[in-house]
Amino acid sequence: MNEMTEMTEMTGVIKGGWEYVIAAYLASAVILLGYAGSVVWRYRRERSRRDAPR
Amino acid sequence: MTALAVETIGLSRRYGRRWALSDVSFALPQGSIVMLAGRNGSGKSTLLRVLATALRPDYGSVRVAGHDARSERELVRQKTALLGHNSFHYEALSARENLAVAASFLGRPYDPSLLARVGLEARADDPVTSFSAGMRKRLALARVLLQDAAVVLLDEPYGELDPPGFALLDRVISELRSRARSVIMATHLVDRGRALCDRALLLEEGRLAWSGPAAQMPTEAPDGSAVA
Amino acid sequence: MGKSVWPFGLTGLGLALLAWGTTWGLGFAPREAYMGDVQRIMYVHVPTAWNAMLVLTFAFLCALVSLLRGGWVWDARLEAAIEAGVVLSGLVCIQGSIWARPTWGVWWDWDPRLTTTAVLLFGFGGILALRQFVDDPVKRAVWSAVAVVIAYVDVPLVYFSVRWWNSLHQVQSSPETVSRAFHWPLRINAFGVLFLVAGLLELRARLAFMRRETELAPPPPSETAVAAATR
Amino acid sequence: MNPFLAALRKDLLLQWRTRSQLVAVFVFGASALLLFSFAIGPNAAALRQFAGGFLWLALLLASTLALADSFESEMAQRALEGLLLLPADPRALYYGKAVANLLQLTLLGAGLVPVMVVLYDASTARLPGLLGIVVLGAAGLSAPGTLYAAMTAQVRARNTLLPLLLFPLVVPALLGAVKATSLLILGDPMGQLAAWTWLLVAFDVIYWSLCGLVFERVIED
Repeated sequence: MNEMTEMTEMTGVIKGGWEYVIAAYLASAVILLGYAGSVVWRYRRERSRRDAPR
Repeated sequence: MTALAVETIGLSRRYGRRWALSDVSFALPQGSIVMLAGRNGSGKSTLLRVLATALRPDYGSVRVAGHDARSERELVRQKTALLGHNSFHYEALSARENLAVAASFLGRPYDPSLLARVGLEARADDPVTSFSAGMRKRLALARVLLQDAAVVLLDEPYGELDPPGFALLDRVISELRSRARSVIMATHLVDRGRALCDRALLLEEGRLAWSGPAAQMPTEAPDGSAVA
Repeated sequence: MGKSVWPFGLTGLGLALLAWGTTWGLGFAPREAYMGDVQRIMYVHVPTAWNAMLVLTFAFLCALVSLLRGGWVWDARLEAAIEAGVVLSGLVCIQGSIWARPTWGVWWDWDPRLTTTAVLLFGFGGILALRQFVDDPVKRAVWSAVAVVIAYVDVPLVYFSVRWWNSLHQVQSSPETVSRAFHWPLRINAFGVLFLVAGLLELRARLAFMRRETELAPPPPSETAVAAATR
Repeated sequence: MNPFLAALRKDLLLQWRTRSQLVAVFVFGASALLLFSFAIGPNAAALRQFAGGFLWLALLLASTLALADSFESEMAQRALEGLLLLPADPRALYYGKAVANLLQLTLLGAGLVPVMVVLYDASTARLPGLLGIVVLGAAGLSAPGTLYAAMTAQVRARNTLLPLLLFPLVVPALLGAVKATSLLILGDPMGQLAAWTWLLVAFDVIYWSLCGLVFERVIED
C-alpha cells in the first residue's frame, strides 16, 4: 500500500479510496469496541472482587 | 471554662488504608506543659502535624489556640510553632539567612541573639548543608523561639542533641512555662518528660490510650512491655 | 454510585445507532461530488471529533466541581472522562490521518482542529500519567483536577495559534463541507458515539469509585458520634 | 515586609546561592543548540531559517531542568511547608518563585541568543525586540512551569512528568515565541509580529493569574 494512490489534482474526483474508508472504520471499530470491552471487563472484575467476601 | 490551648473531638487521620489517628479526643487548658508518649508509629508526629495545620484532619474537629484548624488555618498558624523531624530550612542558605527569611515572613526584625542562645553563633554564616543533625535541631529550635507562639509543638526535640543541648532544651521549656505558653512535646524520654511536664497523653496505634497527670502515666503495658 | 444497569443499555443503544449510521453512510449515502467515497470517512470522523470535545468539556466540569465542592463521585467521573477523552482524541487523530492520506497525499495535514486534538491527546495523556504516579488519593484528585482545568483553558489558545501558524501553508480545508443529503448518517452516528461513551463513562466512573473505596479505609466506628459533636 | 517581596528575596537569594546549577543548565541549552545544527548540517541558509525554532526548543528543554531544580530546594527538609506554617501566604510564595524563575529563564534565553547568532548566523537588527520576546516567552514557561514543578517535585517520576505535563500546555507560547523570533531574524514583510506578540501576552496573562489561583491547592496536605 506504499505506492501513492492514483490521485488527480486538488479539485478532481479521488478515484478508489475505498481501502482508506475501510481502514478508518476498522480502526474506529477496534478502538471503540476495544475500549468498551475493556471498561465492561474491568468493571465486572472489580464488581466480582468487591462482592466476594474479602 | 478556662481558655483551652488545644481541643480535639473524634480526630481521625488516615494514610491510605491505615488510620494514623482514629477518634482522638482530648482538651488541654492554656499554659499546660504536656508529654505526648507512645511507641514508634503510634501517631505522635501525625497528631502534632495536624495540630500545627501541616496536615488536615480527615474526621473530627480540632481547635488550637481558640481557632478551628480547618476553617481558620491562618490564625492557628500565627499562634503555633512546630519543631518537626525536618528542619524546615533551606539547605543552600546559611543559618543566619534562614532565620532572616523566616523573620521577613513573620514581619519581625531578625534577632541576632537567637543564634547565640542556641549556641550557633560561631557557624552563623555557614550553609545548613554543612550542619550536623544536632546543629540543625538547634537551628530549628531558634526558629521556634523566633515565632514566639502561644502553643509550641515539639516532635522528639531531644533527638540528636548533645548533653549541653538537653540542658538548653530544658531551659527553653521552663522559660515557656514561666511565660504561660502551652507546650506539647512528643518524646521517648519518659522520665525526663515526667519531670518537666504536668500532663501526659499516651497514644497506641493512633488511639488515645491514656491521659492525665504526667507523674501517673503507666510505664508498662499489661503484657509487661514498655508503653512508650 | 448506583448499581442499576442503565449504562449497559445506553452502550448497547449507542452501538446500535452506530451500526445503523455506518451502514447508511457506507451503503446508501450518495457519493460526494469531489472527494468520492473517501468522504464517507466523515460519518465516523466528525461524530468522534464532536464527542471527543464533549467528553473533555465534561472532564473540565467534573474537575471544577471536584475542586470546588469535592466528593469522590466527581473524582471518579473525572478519571473516567479523562480516560475516555484520551481514547476518543486518539481515535480522531487516527481517523484524520487516514482521511488526509488520499486527500492530501500526506499522513498529517496540520488542519487546526486536528492539530488541536493532537495537542489535547498529549495534554490529557500526560494527566492520565500523573494520576498513575500519585499514590495519595486526595492529592491525585486535586492535582489532576487542577491539571484538567489548566489544560482545558488552553484549548482556544492552541486552536488559534495553530490556525495562524498554519494559515500560510494551505487553504483552509474544512472536512465538514457537508451538504444536506449527508446529514442523517452523520447525526445518527453522533448520537451513537454519544450514548456509547455516556454509558462507558458511567461504568468507568463506578469502577473508579469502587477502587477508591478499597483504597481508602472506611470511616472510624465513632463517625456518627463525631458528626453529632462537631459544632 | 510585603509577603511577595519576602518570597522574591528568598528565591533570588536561593538562586544566587545555587547559581552553579544555572550555569550547568545554560551549558545544556548551548549544547542542545549545537546538536540541532548537526541535525540540519552545515547549510547556513537552512540553519538561519530554523534558528528561532531551535532557540526556543533549547530553552524549553533547559527550562524543565531549571524549574525542577527550583522546587527541589523547596521540598528538601520541607522548607516550603516551614514557610507555610509561619504563616506565609501561598500566593505570595507562588509569585515570588514564578518571578524568580522568569528572571532565570530570561537570563538563560538571553545567554543562548549569542550562541544562536554565532552557530546559525541568525543576527537581528531589532535586538530589543528579540529580548522582549525572550521575556514574554520565558514568562509563558515560568507560570505553568512553576506550578507543575511544585506538583511533580512531590512525586516519584518527577523528571518525566514535568515535561509531559508542561510541553503540550505551552504549545501556544512556543508557537508565538518561535514565530516572533523568526520574524525578527528573517524579516517581517507582512507585519505579523504584533499578532504573535499579542498571543504571547494573552497566554501569559491567562496563566499568570490562573496558576496563582490554584497554587495553594497544589501544595496543601
